[in-house]
Amino acid sequence: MKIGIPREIYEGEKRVAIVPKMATQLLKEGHEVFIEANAGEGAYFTDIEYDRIGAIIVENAQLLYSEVDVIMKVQPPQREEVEMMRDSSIYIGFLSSVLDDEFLNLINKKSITSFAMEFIPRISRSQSMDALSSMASIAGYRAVLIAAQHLGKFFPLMMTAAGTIPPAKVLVVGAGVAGLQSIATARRLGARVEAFDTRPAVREQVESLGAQFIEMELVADAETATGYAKEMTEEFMKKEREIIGERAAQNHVVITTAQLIGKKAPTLITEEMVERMQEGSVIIDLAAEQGGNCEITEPGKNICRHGVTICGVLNLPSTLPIDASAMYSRNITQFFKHLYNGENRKLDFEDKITKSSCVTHNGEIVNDYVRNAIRKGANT
Amino acid sequence: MKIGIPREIYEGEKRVAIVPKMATQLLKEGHEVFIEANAGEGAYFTDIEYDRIGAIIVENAQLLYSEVDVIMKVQPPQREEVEMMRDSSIYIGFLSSVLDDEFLNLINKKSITSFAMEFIPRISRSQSMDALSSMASIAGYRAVLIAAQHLGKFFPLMMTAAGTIPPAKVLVVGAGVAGLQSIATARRLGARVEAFDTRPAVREQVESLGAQFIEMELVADAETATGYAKEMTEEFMKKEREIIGERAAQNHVVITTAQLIGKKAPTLITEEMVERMQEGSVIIDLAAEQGGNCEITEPGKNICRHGVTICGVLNLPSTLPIDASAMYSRNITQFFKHLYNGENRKLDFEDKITKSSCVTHNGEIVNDYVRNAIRKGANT
Amino acid sequence: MIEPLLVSVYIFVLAIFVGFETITKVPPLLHTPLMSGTNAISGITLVGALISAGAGHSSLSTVLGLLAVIIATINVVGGFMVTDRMLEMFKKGKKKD
Amino acid sequence: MIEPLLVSVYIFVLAIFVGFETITKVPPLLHTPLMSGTNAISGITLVGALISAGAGHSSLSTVLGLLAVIIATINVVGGFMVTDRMLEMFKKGKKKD
Amino acid sequence: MNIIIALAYLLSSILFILGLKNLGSPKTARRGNQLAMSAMLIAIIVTLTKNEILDFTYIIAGLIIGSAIGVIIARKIQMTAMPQMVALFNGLGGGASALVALAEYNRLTGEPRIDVIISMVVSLFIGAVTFTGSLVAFGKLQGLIRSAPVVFKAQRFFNISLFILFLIIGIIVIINPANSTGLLTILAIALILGVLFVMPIGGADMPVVISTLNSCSGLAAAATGFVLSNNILIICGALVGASGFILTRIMCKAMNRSITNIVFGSAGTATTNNSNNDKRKVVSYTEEDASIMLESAQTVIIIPGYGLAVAQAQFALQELVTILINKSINVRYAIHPVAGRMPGHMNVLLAEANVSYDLLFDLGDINDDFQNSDVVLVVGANDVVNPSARSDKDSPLYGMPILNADQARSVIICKRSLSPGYSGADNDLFYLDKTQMIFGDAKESINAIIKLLKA
Amino acid sequence: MNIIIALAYLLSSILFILGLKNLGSPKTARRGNQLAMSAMLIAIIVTLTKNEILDFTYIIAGLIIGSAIGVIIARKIQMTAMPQMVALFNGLGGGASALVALAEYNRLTGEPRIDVIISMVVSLFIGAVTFTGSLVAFGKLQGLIRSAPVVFKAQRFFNISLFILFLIIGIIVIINPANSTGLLTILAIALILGVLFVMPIGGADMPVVISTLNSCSGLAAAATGFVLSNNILIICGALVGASGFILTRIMCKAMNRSITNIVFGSAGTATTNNSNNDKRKVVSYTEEDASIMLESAQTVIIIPGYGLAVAQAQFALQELVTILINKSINVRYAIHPVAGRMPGHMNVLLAEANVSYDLLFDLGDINDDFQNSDVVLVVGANDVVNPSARSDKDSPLYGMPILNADQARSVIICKRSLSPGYSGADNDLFYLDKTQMIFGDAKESINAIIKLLKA
Ligand SMILES: NC(=O)c1ccc[n+]([C@@H]2O[C@H](COP(=O)([O-])OP(=O)(O)OC[C@H]3O[C@@H](n4cnc5c(N)ncnc54)[C@H](OP(=O)(O)O)[C@@H]3O)[C@@H](O)[C@H]2O)c1
Ligand SMILES: NC(=O)c1ccc[n+]([C@@H]2O[C@H](COP(=O)([O-])OP(=O)(O)OC[C@H]3O[C@@H](n4cnc5c(N)ncnc54)[C@H](OP(=O)(O)O)[C@@H]3O)[C@@H](O)[C@H]2O)c1
Ligand SMILES: NC(=O)c1ccc[n+]([C@@H]2O[C@H](COP(=O)([O-])OP(=O)(O)OC[C@H]3O[C@@H](n4cnc5c(N)ncnc54)[C@H](O)[C@@H]3O)[C@@H](O)[C@H]2O)c1
Ligand SMILES: NC(=O)c1ccc[n+]([C@@H]2O[C@H](COP(=O)([O-])OP(=O)(O)OC[C@H]3O[C@@H](n4cnc5c(N)ncnc54)[C@H](O)[C@@H]3O)[C@@H](O)[C@H]2O)c1
Repeated sequence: MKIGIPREIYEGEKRVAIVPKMATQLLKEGHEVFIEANAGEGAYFTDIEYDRIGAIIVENAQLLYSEVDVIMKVQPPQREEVEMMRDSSIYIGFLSSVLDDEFLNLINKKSITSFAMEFIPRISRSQSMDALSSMASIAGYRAVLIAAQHLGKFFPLMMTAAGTIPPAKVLVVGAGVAGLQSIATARRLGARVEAFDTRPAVREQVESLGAQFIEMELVADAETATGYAKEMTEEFMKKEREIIGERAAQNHVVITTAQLIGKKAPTLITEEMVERMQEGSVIIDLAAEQGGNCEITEPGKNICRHGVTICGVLNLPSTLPIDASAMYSRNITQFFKHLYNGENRKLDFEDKITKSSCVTHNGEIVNDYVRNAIRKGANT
Repeated sequence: MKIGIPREIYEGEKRVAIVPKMATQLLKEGHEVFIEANAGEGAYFTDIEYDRIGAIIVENAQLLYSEVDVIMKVQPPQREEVEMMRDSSIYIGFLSSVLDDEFLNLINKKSITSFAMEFIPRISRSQSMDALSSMASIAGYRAVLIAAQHLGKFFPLMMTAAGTIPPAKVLVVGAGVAGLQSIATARRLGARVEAFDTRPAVREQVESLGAQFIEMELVADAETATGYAKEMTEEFMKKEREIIGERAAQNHVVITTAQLIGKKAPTLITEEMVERMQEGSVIIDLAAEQGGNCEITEPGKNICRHGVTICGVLNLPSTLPIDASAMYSRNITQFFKHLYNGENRKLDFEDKITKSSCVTHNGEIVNDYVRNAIRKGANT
Repeated sequence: MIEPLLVSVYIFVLAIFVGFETITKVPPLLHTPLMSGTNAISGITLVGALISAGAGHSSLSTVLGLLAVIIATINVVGGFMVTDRMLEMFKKGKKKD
Repeated sequence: MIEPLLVSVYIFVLAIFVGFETITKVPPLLHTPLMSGTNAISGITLVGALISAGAGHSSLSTVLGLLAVIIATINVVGGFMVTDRMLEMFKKGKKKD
Repeated sequence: MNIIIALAYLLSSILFILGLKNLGSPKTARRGNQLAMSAMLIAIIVTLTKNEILDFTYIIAGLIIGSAIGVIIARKIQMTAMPQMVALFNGLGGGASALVALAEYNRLTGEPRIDVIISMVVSLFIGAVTFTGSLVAFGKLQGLIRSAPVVFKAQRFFNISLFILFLIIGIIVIINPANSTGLLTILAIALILGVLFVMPIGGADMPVVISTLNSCSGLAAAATGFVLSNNILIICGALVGASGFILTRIMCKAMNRSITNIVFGSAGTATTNNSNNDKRKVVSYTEEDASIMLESAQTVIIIPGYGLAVAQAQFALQELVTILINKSINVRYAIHPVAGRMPGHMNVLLAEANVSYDLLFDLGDINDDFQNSDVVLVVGANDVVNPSARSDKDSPLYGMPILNADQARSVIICKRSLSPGYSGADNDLFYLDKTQMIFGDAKESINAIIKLLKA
Repeated sequence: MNIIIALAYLLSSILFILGLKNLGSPKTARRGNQLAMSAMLIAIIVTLTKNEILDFTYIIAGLIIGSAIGVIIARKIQMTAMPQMVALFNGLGGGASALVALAEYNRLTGEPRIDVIISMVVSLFIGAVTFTGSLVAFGKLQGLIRSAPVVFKAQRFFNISLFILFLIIGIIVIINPANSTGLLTILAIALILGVLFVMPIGGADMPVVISTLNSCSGLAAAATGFVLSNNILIICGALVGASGFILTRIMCKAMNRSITNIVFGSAGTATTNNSNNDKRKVVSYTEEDASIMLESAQTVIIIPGYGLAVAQAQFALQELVTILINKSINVRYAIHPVAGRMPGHMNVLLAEANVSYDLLFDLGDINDDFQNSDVVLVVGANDVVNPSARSDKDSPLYGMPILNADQARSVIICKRSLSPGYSGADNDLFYLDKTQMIFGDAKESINAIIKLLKA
């Protein structure tokens, strides 16, 4: 097939959907790869490199979109991008954040077959396609570096002739993929780390990384069948905030990663809790995109309140463009190979991965989850 | 004695010479501590804290200077600051960068007894006063964080479902205090580290931190009696640049710390060498203050040339203000205690530390090194 | 006439001690060879059989002795050889190169 | 009349083996107590002295035997007691609480 | 002359002791066996020169016939049939002792010394029990007899009764040595007891039984020594008896069972149907086996998993690796992309333990090397080595690439139990013949292996 | 009756063996000694009931006098005087053997058996050598004789000549047992040889000498056993002879010297002035001592230094700490502010080994606790524990705060040599009496200690 990689136009996005190494793989499988000029620039992949391995450099997006069968992207397509797509072409990339009625109508009108990376189910054999995990992992790593940059203290313990500097204390709330990576990175840097999560299974994982798990009565069925966290009762949340507030005042860095799939992130840190924290402390809110776990987070901004720096970080993976592109492009390549692996490169809707991840096909919404959500939206 | 801590007016300086903990110590010894309002702000020490322990908050600098016997500062005093000092008062802090004829005349006119932290000799018993070491140590740590922030790659090796990400490779040139700390921090973060230095003794130290030492014919007497590096011959430098150039092209991050006491930093990286480095690489030039180890470093700026980011970092210790202040203030307190420890708090010029560190006393230059340098400067 | 017995008992007891002390920690892979080896050693009863067979008293004794010699010899010869084969294999596995 | 000697030799050899095998790894702190303890054990010669002293033959033998009994007894009694004292001290250091 | 014989016997005894000592350690075992061989040779030659021997015809014939059979069996036998061979030989040894006792009984003249008669009865009894017991063990191992425990009701009671009967008749014979019927009855009882003793024991426990019988045959030989007043028989017999006892204990410990449990476990409890059925069998090995496996390997691949993190065994593991590398063994880590619970989990862990990156290989780079590696050491990993991911469409792991641990020559797995990993899927790898399971916390297991490798 | 005696002797022998075995391990040593005591008691009582004994007067008198003296000495003696006590007792044991030999010789009637006479000569000779040798050792240790080696020219030659003389006279006596002058000459030679044997050996090597003589006194007892055809003497004598030999070897190894080197080191080489002068002495201990020290401590403080980094011993060290903590020993790390070669060097290292921060204490926080700690373990540190920093104005370290390792009850130092640290200053700590130096790479030393603690 003809695969096209447009340059990402989303602001600040430095990743590219396919890096030269993966382009080579696709070419080997008999596909053609078209790439927009300078698409890899943000991640330091030059056109020369793509050219060398046999990809075709296309001067501008218009030309690219009109040429190819499959579009692979990182950020969900913006309206103008969808408009450039050919009828009945295929889109693969992140998608969920733009999925509204209007958008769906638009792509269904063009009969575009679209796949959302977010909807790939979390089963064992799909792990190599799981871009949420790989990107979360980057976010977790980056979060600690940002925290270390903003904190006016050493992370590690230092016993020196100029006095003993105690280690920074880091609290990680939400020990999913990103949270665990934050724990690991902060521990690498020598910080004391404690962590909290609502899912009981996480305790052992947190401890396996050498961090302390914060005690609280956990909820047995805090996990959905797919491994994501469920929404908690307000009573539970109140108790949780109490405990977090108390712990946050003892720590220098708080990294929050709590997310609920498809929902606004739970508010775990109120302004009053921020006030109680030590001057010079830092909060990294990885849930900023979903509204933030901290009440006063301003997505995309670093603000300073009550002596505490609160970073509403957005799109962290893009700040590690080289490796983020490498990982994402491996995910998407594996995914694509899985989708169109048959003799005649036909989709198999019997397959769980294909079925769950496909959003529209032949002008229709084929994804149950999206259909339900849209219907619900229409009803209210 | 009456000790005064002015607010640092040097741009970007966030440290404070005495933190509350050390102020307490001085008070216990029977001194009075005066501190300018908001002096600790940059390092998150509030006036309230100082007040609580019994220090006296003084509204403005003018008032402070006129009140006290001893001025403790971080950055060397600017002209206006000297002018505010009382006659025959005492100055303790960094000094060497402002020591020119004019400045010396100025303070000698006022008969100010001045001590330079930089001139404290590096002997065993002075280690707790050694601010160069403690600040270098912070710079080394910070340098790695900055590198990690600018590098579009993970530092650690990651074997994940989205592919194996090889570890970042870090080259540290100059393994003094800052260099060793960089090695340690980069290793903590999981990078592969190699290092180079001209002093043979360093090899074992580099290896004791788990980094590789780069082979090159070393020079036996590369070290002065005080442990600093000597200047090398041009022939040696050529060979060194060759080797560093070759290694730099293999590494993702280069951190240079090579300094020669009292001289311009040696040029170790030329523009041609930068060109040969990989796109996306990062150079952190810790010698930027002394002109930089990299030819194209622009002190105080991050520039991007040939796909390589070159950070001419300045005053890194100030970016870790809390701990930097804590360490510096411990250094200066120990130093002060040493200087004025006798019954009648008199200076003992027999003592090696006092003798080496005192620049002016009773209206005269008492430091041999400075006197020689000034005389030489006058001659040429 | 009890003396010789007592001496034998002394020797027996001391030998038991030696036996207890010599074998202390044997890795499982050596269990079978060691068993086989000690089994061959216990074929020392062959010495007794030789004396019986060679005593030349009654013919019944001699026949019994002969039988004893045969099976004890099988035990000794076979036992040692088999042990050696096992240990040889073990050695080889160790130094293949 | 060589037999008893041979039996003694057997017993001697076996006991030597037992002696070799029992002491294998002794930490230096135990060297002195162990030496002292075995020294007391070697005071077993007291048994010989008793026989000599009690044989009641010539008076010279008896005197020699008496002397032997005295010094062997000192060896045995003193040796065991001193060893015990040493070991007791050692124990105490171990469990001071 | 007598002195020389006695001294030669003494020399032989010393060589036997040294041989036995050497047999106990892997490095010297072969030399030990050879020492024992020469000791035996000396003992035989000395015996032949003894003036007690009057007629050499039968002796020579016996020696030749016996040697021939022994050599043929030893040569022909397959390595896998070793255990039954040992059982067979052992039976013969016991039989020989019994026969010598009978022959000596037959030779008795006048009023025999009571100690001789006692020794004779003991020798006969133990020898005969060893004989039939070993033969049954042989039969079970060779597949001639049902390997499963054969038990009948009240067997324990019956055995004890028989044993008491033996004691009674024994006393009668000792009191009246001329009572040859008594002696033959004892023989019969012993033969039956030997069978009854081993029949109820399952095939898996046979090694312990053989070891016990081996110890017995040593005692029988010692008893024969008492009969003949022959020191070398006494010494060797005692040596074998004692060391066999120790070995039995060691083996029981290795199997995590007590000897009484094995011997009396099923006997007399015919109701319990000991479940030695053909279900999938897991063999639990010890750290000692693992250490020997690792030490004799040329290439070792280590697969760490989530359990490594839980046990925090990374430091111990790396220490082990260093030791192996110092023994010039080629050791590498194979890191599965999803081992652990977060991307790069293993990397964090191993970085903590300062493992050189050069030792880490990812799935793609190392998966073809498993088939050429001697040992794979799996530490707390499970799903990532589960072969069902390859073929079993119903497995939750189906389709996930796995590390081909099952292709290595042998596999050592350190985990606490047979419980499944994250996916909940059962793992066939555990049940392979070439797999050695070492149960227990990974850190403790690895530390134990380290200790053994350093010893 | 005889049977009972023989069996009692046998029991006593078994108890002696068990006692000896238990004496070899720290945990059971005391019980071992008690077992040996009861064995001795049994042996004595049995002997007294023997019908060989005709007259009890002297025996009772001897036992009472001997016991009284023994008890008094054992009670009064100071702990520090233990080595010379052992030497003294040992000499008495040897002397007793010699006396018994003389007494038995005196008792000889008719043509004695050759083996008895041989045994007698051996017993007399060894006993007498042990006697004077031990007394000289006692004298040296007690300070009655110059502790330094006393050597005269051609001493070795003289010793050998004397020994040959003994052999010749010995053969003469054996051939003609009636030659009592010969026997007395042998006695004289032996007494002289004992003196000559020990005189040339320096005080520091005395323990090895005593151990050797102890082994000899065992052999003398065994020889006495041959004289009296008494099995328990033979067994105990052989036990002591063999175990004494092994102990001597162990001690030589611990002192890193060979026995020949000690015995013949200075003898006959009167020219060399063996430098046992009063220079500062360093005692090199083994990892075994360290492990015992650590195990019996309640509080341990660990001081890491630059050598820890060089040896990369942080993982091993932390393993050791974990083991000690598991034995409920209070273990802390004392981190000197400038340990290593960069600020926080130790922190980086220990963080690598995942040492909990709670275990780390800086100088100010822990320096007062040293005086209350049982053991300080210094691993590759030097300058930071150098007491000269406190008082010696000429030391390059003067004025630097140091960790008060020297105030602890005992100090174990792991480093490779006596060479100085960064500052180049010599370290008095190494020469303290309470300091145990363990030379070698820190990682290897620590690993060895770990192995011992786990054993
Ligand atoms: N890497 C990721 O990003 C990620 C994220 C989420 C899920 N996963 C999933 O996690 C699994 C990872 O596979 P894996 O092989 O690493 O782990 P695993 O399949 O979960 O198996 C770990 C094994 O370690 C053993 N264990 C636990 N504690 C132990 C201890 N103290 N000592 C010894 N053994 C111990 C357990 O067995 P015992 O209880 O018998 O000891 C368990 O079977 C995969 O299924 C993967 O899909 C991975
Ligand atoms: N921390 C800092 O910022 C800094 C910076 C520069 C200088 N310094 C100076 O460095 C010194 C630090 O004191 P320190 O006690 O840590 O170190 P040190 O005084 O330099 O002593 C280290 C000792 O470690 C031993 N060693 C080396 N390799 C070893 C190995 N593989 N195994 C066992 N031992 C080994 C050496 O003795 P052997 O050779 O006998 O084994 C050496 O004496 C101070 O004098 C300090 O002033 C510190
Ligand atoms: N195929 C696989 O096996 C696979 C792949 C990836 C992830 N997973 C599993 O899925 C889980 C979720 O991963 P994720 O990172 O995508 O989750 P996420 O980003 O949706 O959420 C982050 C974390 O926040 C936690 N959280 C939610 N509400 C919270 C609250 N009120 N307080 C505290 N914490 C709260 C969640 O439990 C979760 O651990 C992971 O733990 C992982 O084990 C499995
Ligand atoms: N009292 C003490 O014991 C004490 C205290 C602090 C530092 N020191 C010693 O002093 C040394 C110097 O420390 P510093 O960090 O202040 O040094 P620095 O900042 O002056 O120089 C940094 C490093 O650059 C190196 N360098 C100089 N020219 C070079 C070249 N051409 N190429 C490569 N490297 C070059 C130097 O050797 C030095 O290691 C340290 O290594 C330390 O051991 C001793």
